[in-house]
Amino acid sequence: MTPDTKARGYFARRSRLKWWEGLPWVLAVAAFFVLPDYMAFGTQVLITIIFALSLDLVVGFAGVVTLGHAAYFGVGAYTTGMVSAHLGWTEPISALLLAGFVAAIVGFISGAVLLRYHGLTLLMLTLATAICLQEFANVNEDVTGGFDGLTGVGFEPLLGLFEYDLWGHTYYWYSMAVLFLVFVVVRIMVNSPFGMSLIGIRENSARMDAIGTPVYRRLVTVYGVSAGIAGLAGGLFAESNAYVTLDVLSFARSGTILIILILGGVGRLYGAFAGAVAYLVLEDELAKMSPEFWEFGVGLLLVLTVMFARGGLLGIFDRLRKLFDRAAP
Amino acid sequence: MSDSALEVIGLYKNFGALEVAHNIDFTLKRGARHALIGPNGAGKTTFINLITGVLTPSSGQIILNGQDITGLGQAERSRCGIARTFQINQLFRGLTVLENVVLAIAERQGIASSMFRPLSSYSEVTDEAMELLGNFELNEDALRRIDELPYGRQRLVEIVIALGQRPSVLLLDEPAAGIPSSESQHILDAASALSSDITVLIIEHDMEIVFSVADYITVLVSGAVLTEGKPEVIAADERVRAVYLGEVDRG
Amino acid sequence: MSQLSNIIISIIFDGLAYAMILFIISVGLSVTMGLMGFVNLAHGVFAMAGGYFVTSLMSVAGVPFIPALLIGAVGVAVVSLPFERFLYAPLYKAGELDQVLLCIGLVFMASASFTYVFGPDPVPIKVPDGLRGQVDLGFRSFPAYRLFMVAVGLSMAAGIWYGFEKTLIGARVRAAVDNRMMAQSVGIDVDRLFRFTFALGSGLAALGGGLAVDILGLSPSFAIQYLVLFLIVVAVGGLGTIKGTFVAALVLGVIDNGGKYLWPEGGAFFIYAVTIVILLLKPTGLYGRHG
Amino acid sequence: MADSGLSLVSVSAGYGETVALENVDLDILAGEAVSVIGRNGVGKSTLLMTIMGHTDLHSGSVYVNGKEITAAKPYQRVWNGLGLVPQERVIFPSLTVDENLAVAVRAGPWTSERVYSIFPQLDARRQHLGNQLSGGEQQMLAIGRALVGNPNVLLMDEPSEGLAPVIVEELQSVINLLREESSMTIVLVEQNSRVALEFSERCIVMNRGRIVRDGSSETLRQDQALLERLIGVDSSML
Repeated sequence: MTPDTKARGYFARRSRLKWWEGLPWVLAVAAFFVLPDYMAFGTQVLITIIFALSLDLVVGFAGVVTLGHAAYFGVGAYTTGMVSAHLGWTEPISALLLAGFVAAIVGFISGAVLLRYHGLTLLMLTLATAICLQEFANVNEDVTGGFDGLTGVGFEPLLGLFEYDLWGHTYYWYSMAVLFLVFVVVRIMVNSPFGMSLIGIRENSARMDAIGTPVYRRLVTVYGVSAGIAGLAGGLFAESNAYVTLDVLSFARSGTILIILILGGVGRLYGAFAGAVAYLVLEDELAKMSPEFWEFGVGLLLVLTVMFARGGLLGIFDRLRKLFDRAAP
Repeated sequence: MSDSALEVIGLYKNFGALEVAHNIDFTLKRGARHALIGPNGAGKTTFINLITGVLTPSSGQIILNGQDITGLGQAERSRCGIARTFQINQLFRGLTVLENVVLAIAERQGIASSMFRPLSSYSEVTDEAMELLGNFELNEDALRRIDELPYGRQRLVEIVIALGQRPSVLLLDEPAAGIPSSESQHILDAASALSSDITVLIIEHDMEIVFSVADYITVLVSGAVLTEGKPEVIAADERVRAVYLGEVDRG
Repeated sequence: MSQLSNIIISIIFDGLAYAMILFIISVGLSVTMGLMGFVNLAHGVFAMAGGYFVTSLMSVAGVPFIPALLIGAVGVAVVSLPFERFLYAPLYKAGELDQVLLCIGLVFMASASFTYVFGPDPVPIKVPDGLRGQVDLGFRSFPAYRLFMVAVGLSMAAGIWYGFEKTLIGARVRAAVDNRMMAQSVGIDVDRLFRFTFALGSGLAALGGGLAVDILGLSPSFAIQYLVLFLIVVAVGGLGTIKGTFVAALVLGVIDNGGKYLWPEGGAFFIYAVTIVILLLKPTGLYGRHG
Repeated sequence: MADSGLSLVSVSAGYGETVALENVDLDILAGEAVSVIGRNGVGKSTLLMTIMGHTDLHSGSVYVNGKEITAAKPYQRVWNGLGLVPQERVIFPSLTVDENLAVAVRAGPWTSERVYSIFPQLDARRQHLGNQLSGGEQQMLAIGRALVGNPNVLLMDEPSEGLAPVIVEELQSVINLLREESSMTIVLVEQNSRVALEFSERCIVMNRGRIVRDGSSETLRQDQALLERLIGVDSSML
């Protein structure tokens, strides 16, 4: 193959489906049969992956660091919860779409303001915005339930067919379907010219200005899309738990999802999968033994990742693979 | 359409009391190879920033191909046909050479905001990028990460990205800066080989480069145009000599 | 005295005491961030360490309050140095994301370690008898400890201001914040100066942490709980300015305190709302110069 | 190299991967004054920044008073006897005039008081902040700040740039005084060729990151055509 034809096929090769991309789905389906008692947990993992994917768009691809992404997760969760509890809007799919829509709107609006800032200022602003929302929800007790949480959330059977069963099987499949759709959309998006231009902004936004990219507009767009996806995750969270508390908007949630993404590997889509599974499984196992042990472990893992393994878990796999490639030519 | 590609009329720029551009009138003829020279602190960079829209002028007009672009932002002006290179490389360091160039081409073709079709389906973008890279004998390096290239070749990519914008006016800001003198001929050849459809404004200190590339020269001193003319006229101008020998009050 | 003015005085006074804690803890952070641009979310760990240092010295070794405070400050200052050298220094040139995550990791590890050693419950502190009860200032009486806190805070502020603005070493620090490269070109060893400032800032944080136990309480979650507050003070004040940190601590301290007093359910809203407004209008903070 | 003030041996340097100095050899005797001229962008400032340790050295070595400082950090170079008057002055804006000097003081004949005695204008503004000074005052302060470090080798980067003629003259007389009355080695980068050629017996001309001529100032002063070719806009290049 001449360099030219090789180069011409580059983007096609990059966006082509690889064999291993089927793995997460095979595993997710297998989990249903192998670990039927863990479906509620599995649902939380799937929801976390959706949330982490939404953050990856902003942090990993566009290179915008935020400490307040729980804002959009929380808006989604409260939207779904409140329409169910107050308006009797209990059809789950439309309530979920509404969550995504409202979160996207909030994302576009807040993004339009926040993304004019950079660096430490942006970090502080995203963080303060999310906490403000949380306090706002706390104060408006009559609609949000305040500190005690929003009760009376409940939904009709999915598509009118699938009742909620005790072990959360329905929601496992439902969340997997949502994740699948979100993933397909995100994957298409990052392989599109739009996705490429986000990476360009991450690598050098000054040059993007010079080549004619409306950088700000593009960032607001991806921020809004990302917020919408975070809202879907939040909506699913509210539906699967039938309960919403202030904690959906907390700084802890913003921080945790960032940690999950970093541990998995930023800017590579599957980092969200690897990070969410690894983090939640470890948390579940270790926290049972001792919460401090878990806390210390996560801390150490983060420090080590930042200092020695910038690519996260998937970055380590990459390096191992390169080692093997070199060992076996 | 008039025969001027870019016209600057009565351009002023102040930062508070500090005047960095003073009543600049400047015309870039279509197809010209025009050099902008001047001593340190003459305001060359400010002038470039005013033309490209990084800075907004305090007063004055900038007209590109007959269209008033004074009120437009940097990205909009770029889409109107002004491209620039940077004195210090501004590349997408983590990406391949091909991706660096594709970014500019995709933006120009107006497909960069398209979200739901894969980039690979726009074969015309890659084709154009490879053709451009081929013109500069960079096609073999297309899939290498840009920061693996020697600096001199990175400097060429800096120009190729700007060409990917298919500009009508190209501003080259010290294209040979930072590369060993043994390699600067490459850059000069690249600059000389540019299509005559492109109007070129080159900012350069090195007189040999200026004289070998430019057919017209503007001398900027203290934010104002000292004089302009053909190279032989500039070379013979006493005031220009004085400026370069440092014998003029530049206060 | 009317009920209203009494309340206003209480709010301002308590806010002042709170602001002093914020200032003492945050001021070192402001200077080190101004010098290195490192987003140090883990600064509160040093304050927490100071708190535990002091309470342990008092309860285990029977050291009196004031000496315990001083020993704690010096101890934490010394302990902070290897942290700077081995954990922070490698990331000075990294992006904010890496810095933030490193710090969150450190905060988690610290929180877990302190829980392991000291247990999860809040640790009490026994302040000297002379600092308990109320002190009558003529027009009304105030809690003695808070009065002490304000007095210490103001004198610390004066001392820090003097050290920063009037001494040679202070001038060197300001020179380095102004322009690192030029500071080196006049013979200042900026790295050593930075380590010194870092240790001093950690020591001050420890002192503030020790002083804060009686007002804010102390538990292993202290660093997590106040993770963002100190950073907010610094961001609102502007990096590398003592004056900015002081004003920001006052504004945020009094507002936070007043908000929580007047509107207990939603009071925390104000401090963040004010932060947002100030940063939207002045992205580099009230007195900041850096971008 | 007992009486060598400053020497560079096949030095190549730049910022990051860029090359701004190529294979520069330079030997200046202790107490000697040298001027450096050349068009802008040819590496004059980079030369001084490389001597100070602010660039990335690609190869070669640097010595001050016979002592190798190639690997030394900038502040260690100051301790070894270098002093810099940087381009565009770079006064510390939030320090007073007094403090700008105080942070740079190292033991020796030059004290703040002595600086004030040669720049009476500064004396009157001791308590003003650096950013409240005029351009000329800032330049005086920049020179004073370098002097109180009592350097053996003083590097000056275009001290007359952007200043009014009367101030330039005042500064020139002080610089000439320094050259005559002290044992300092002085390297003066200067855009004004007349000033440069009058300042020292020896003049270095740079082009494209290299030293293209190193020799007597007098010859250059006599040979206008050569001077034009080296630093001016020369028609013979056409």
